[in-house]
Amino acid sequence: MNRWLDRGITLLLLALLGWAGWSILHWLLVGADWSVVTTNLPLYAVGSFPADQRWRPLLWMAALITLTLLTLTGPKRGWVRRWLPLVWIAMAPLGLWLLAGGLGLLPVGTRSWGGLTLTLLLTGGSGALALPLGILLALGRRSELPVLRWSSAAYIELMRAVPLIAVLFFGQLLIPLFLPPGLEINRVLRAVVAFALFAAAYIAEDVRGGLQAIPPTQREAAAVLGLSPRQVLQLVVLPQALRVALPSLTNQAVGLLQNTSLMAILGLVELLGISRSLLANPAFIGRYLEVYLWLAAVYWLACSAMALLARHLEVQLDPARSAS
Amino acid sequence: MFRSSSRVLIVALAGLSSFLASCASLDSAAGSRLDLVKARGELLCGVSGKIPGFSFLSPDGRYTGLDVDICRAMAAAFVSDAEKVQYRPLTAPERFTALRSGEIDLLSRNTTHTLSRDAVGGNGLRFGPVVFHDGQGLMVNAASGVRSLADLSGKAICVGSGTTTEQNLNDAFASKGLPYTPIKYQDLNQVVGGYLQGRCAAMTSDRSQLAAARSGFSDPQAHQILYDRISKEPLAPAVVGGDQPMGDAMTWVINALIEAEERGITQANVDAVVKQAAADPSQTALRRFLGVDPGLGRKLGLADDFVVQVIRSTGNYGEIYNRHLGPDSAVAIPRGANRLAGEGGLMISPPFT
Amino acid sequence: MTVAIRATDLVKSYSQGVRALDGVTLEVNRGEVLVVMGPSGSGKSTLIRTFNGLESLDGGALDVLGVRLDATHAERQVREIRKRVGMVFQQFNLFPHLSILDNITLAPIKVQQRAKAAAEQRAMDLLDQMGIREQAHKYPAQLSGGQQQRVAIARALALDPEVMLFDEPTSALDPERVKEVLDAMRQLAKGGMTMVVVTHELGFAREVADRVMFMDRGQVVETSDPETFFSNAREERSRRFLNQMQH
Amino acid sequence: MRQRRLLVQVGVAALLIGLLALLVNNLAVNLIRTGLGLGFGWLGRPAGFALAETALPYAPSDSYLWALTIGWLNSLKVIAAGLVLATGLGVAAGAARSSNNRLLRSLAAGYVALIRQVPLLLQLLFWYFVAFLGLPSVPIGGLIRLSNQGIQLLGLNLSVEFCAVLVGLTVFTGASIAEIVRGGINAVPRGQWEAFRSLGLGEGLGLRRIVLPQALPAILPALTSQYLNLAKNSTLAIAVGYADLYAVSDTTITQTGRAIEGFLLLLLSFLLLNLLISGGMAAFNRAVLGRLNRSR
Repeated sequence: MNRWLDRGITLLLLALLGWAGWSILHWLLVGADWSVVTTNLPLYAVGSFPADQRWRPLLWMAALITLTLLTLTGPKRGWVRRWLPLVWIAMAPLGLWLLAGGLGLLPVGTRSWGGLTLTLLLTGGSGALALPLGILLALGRRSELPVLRWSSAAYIELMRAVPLIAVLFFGQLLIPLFLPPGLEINRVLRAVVAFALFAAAYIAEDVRGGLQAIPPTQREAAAVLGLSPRQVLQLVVLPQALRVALPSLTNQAVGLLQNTSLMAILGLVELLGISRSLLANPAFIGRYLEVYLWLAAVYWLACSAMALLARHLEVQLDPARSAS
Repeated sequence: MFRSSSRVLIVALAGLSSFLASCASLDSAAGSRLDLVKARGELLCGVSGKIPGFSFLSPDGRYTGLDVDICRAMAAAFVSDAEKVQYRPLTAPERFTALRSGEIDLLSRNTTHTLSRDAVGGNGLRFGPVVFHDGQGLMVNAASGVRSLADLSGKAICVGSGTTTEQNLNDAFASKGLPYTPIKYQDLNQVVGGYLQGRCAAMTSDRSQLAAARSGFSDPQAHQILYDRISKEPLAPAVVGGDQPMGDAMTWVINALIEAEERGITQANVDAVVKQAAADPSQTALRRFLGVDPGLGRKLGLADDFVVQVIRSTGNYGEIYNRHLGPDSAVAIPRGANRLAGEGGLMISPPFT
Repeated sequence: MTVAIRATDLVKSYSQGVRALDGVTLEVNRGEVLVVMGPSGSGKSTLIRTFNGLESLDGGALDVLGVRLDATHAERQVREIRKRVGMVFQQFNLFPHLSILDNITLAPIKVQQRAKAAAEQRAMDLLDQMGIREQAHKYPAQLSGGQQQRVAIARALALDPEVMLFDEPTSALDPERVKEVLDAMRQLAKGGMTMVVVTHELGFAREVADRVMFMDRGQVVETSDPETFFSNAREERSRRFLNQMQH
Repeated sequence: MRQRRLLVQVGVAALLIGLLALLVNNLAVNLIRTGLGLGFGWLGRPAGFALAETALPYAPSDSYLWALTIGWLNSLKVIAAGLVLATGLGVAAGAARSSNNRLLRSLAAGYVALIRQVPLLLQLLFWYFVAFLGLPSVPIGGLIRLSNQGIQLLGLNLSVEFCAVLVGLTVFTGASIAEIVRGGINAVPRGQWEAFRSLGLGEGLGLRRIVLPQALPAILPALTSQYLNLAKNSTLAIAVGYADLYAVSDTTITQTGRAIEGFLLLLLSFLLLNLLISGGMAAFNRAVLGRLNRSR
């Protein structure tokens, strides 16, 4: 490329950036009215959780943030590193206990869950369900048994053909029609199940890609050592396949977090839903830009933190690194 | 190679199906929803959550508004505790499915009582007495010069989708042969947004909602609600049709709120009135109403003193109205047709005998 | 005799401070064939890649056909040189999605704005010259390595370059294919083309080269005529290298 | 061994069928209980609601079926335009990421990093309520007119709802496509860059004629799934008042109470849409790969 053209583009871009930067800064400092954000901070965080119990979801989120920072800074002490994965796994039951109550805490119904807490819970819950289901579907799709193969493939392809919002609509409004009368599945749980059923199909394809990347010689090598087919799968094939699939699984996880916002259309008061409720308060009508920017920042941070954590995990699992 | 995985799959499937295996049959549907609510000790109440004055989230995280107080009155009557309500924010399109699927026990969400929603051949709901007489109107920018429906010919009009509002709008314009462009949003909040940003020449909704929305504008005087009323909108709570115990209980809780106002029984004086009625055997009607003389509540499957429970928690209809829509509230709407029948309005309760 | 390429004190370092070129100075005359030899990693490929600007310089200066290249040269000079200097790579680098004919005519049509018919005519002549005329409408993957490399030579020649650079043109070939490529290069040399050739083919160097330059660790160890170099190299390092190559 | 395999399969099949039967039974019971049957007769009844955008003539007195068709066409319109624009934006941004200009490169990287970490729904709401409804009324030249009522472009009249959905989908999908294009470009051997440079071809020309065509086989499958994503994501149009298929289905389901039937129709329409897109891409893929295979 011509050097003058290059300089011209640079100058033009700089001018544009400068102008945009100045206008944004001016608006941020002078034009914007941030009261819609500042007055309602607890609501964004925990939704309509009873005011005297708000410390519970807040505590959970604080623990999550601490754990994220701790993991990312890469503690030097061996025992901390050994315990980190266990602590991460323990976060899920801890969160459920803190939110739902019981065992000494005042019970709080899922209908009071909301805001960022609900967003994180939906993401974590559906991810935890979708991963094993996705792995099963991937294995099913590569099975030698035609019935298994066809049914897995049919499920995966059907799910991948449907818009997520239709699946969620199904989960919220039609699942009750398929259940025996009297059997009620909790609304949040239904959302989690619908998300998991949807995400599993995508995860299955990522895992299948990982499985395909493992050369057949690996299986043969493991089999001649006398390992049973299950052991070959569990000890040799799956660990490698999952590591190969990890980057795309990360994308799925971030996608899952973002897509929880769709529940706002269906009336769940997660982060975006609670914001739309707040915008109905006469005091805050019309403050879209402030609210949306604030939400974008929160989502951006949460998604970036998740991506960083996953990158961290990739490095941890890299065989070249663990060998050294 | 993956025989082991197939075994895992089978186990998983078996688990799932056993979970669902409580095979459905028609018999299990016999009980009333009211019994279910009482057994559960909690009412699942569908609200909008996004309508100023009727139901929205206040900064302390609680739902408030007229629709919400109806839920609380029901809970006070059904399970003797107005706080035992789980609110379920619903969008307009999903509200009836939520009711039908058992997701909620009772719908208190600015819902207009219409024939097709009521009839067995339609949505098959059972509506309670009207809790708010509304009518659909149009709001325009005062400076726009629009004074009647005809001035809006060919213009864009912001409307909430999937509601009677949308159908009424169509009926009003079609009957006059006027063309228009509907810009449909999911909830009132967005309708207001579209209108304020100038997407539409007018926004349409129930006049109460127009007034509520306008009260939040930075310059309320700049907007005018047109004289044309394009529909009547009696808003009422609803339950699934064919469930008489539930429907009756709902109906008479609302009636009790109105009756209490007629009798001047308020949240503040209800305990005193009960004491006075208990001491005065000549007040037979009052004693029946308050359950001092037992019998009425039991006929509904409720506690005999359900009226007292309700008034203690929410006050009478007039108090509820004033709290959320009265002159001192954030959303001031003149009471108009919602005054008691004796005062020139439409609110009246059948006798408690 | 005029000078085609003059290099003065060329310096090129990679990260970690490794010097690929460490003060290289040389001249290539017009019509001359210079063969560059040396162990792998000695900097010979880097050197000829600086001649057409594929590698940038950290120090020193180049004069290629009267155009100056140094650490701060502009893109325009590089473009100018590339139109007049052809290059053949070890891995052929044919464009797999274009037919043989399109591979050859792309640059003449797009860079030199030649008419399509004329460019194709010239391409067919070159293919003829390379002995692979009948392959014109095939795709690179359908050809043997030797044929592909001859297409690459034809592609470079289609721009009528004044200098040709060869970067180990036979290293990626099966032994039985080496000869056909070397024959094409021999013919080119006979026609008076100025050539700089990085190669390990001792026979070719002995027969075709006007001068042989030996490099090691980014430096020019010695430059001699082939006779002297192969029978009586001055430097110990050259002799050791030749010893290894011959046994 | 063989018998056992057969047994396992029969078992799985029986389980699946049993599960399905159970669900259908429950559905039937629930439908009877609530007094609703299954049927599609309502499709012929007048819809009774108006639509803001109609590709073909439509009046509220037309049938539900016709209303749904109009919605489907509206979806198709925004999807088709989105595919074209997102591809353009994605390729440009992906190519910019291997540009020599550092500022351009980091701008493209910033665009991708920002857009991919924020939910599409939020972005759509932003484009509609903040960007497009905030537009002042300005004519640009005689050919383009911007206002928050709509955008007139060379006689083409676009509603702001359409524009917001289109821009939102384009910007969001473009970022994903940029990543795919960048990956594809990186997969092309460095030797190809050197070869076209040594022939004196410029960067732009080389990228267009040499690198991108070779990156295509690696790009196409991922591109197809992005296209499908765009099509599926177009259903979020409901959040900004664009009358797409999902929005019309939603209104229809509310008015008729026919949730199951409406949902089935929605499913079928999307299966059809998917087949259209993946079929088209498969044909394109075959054409491209065919050319490359001939060359191999």
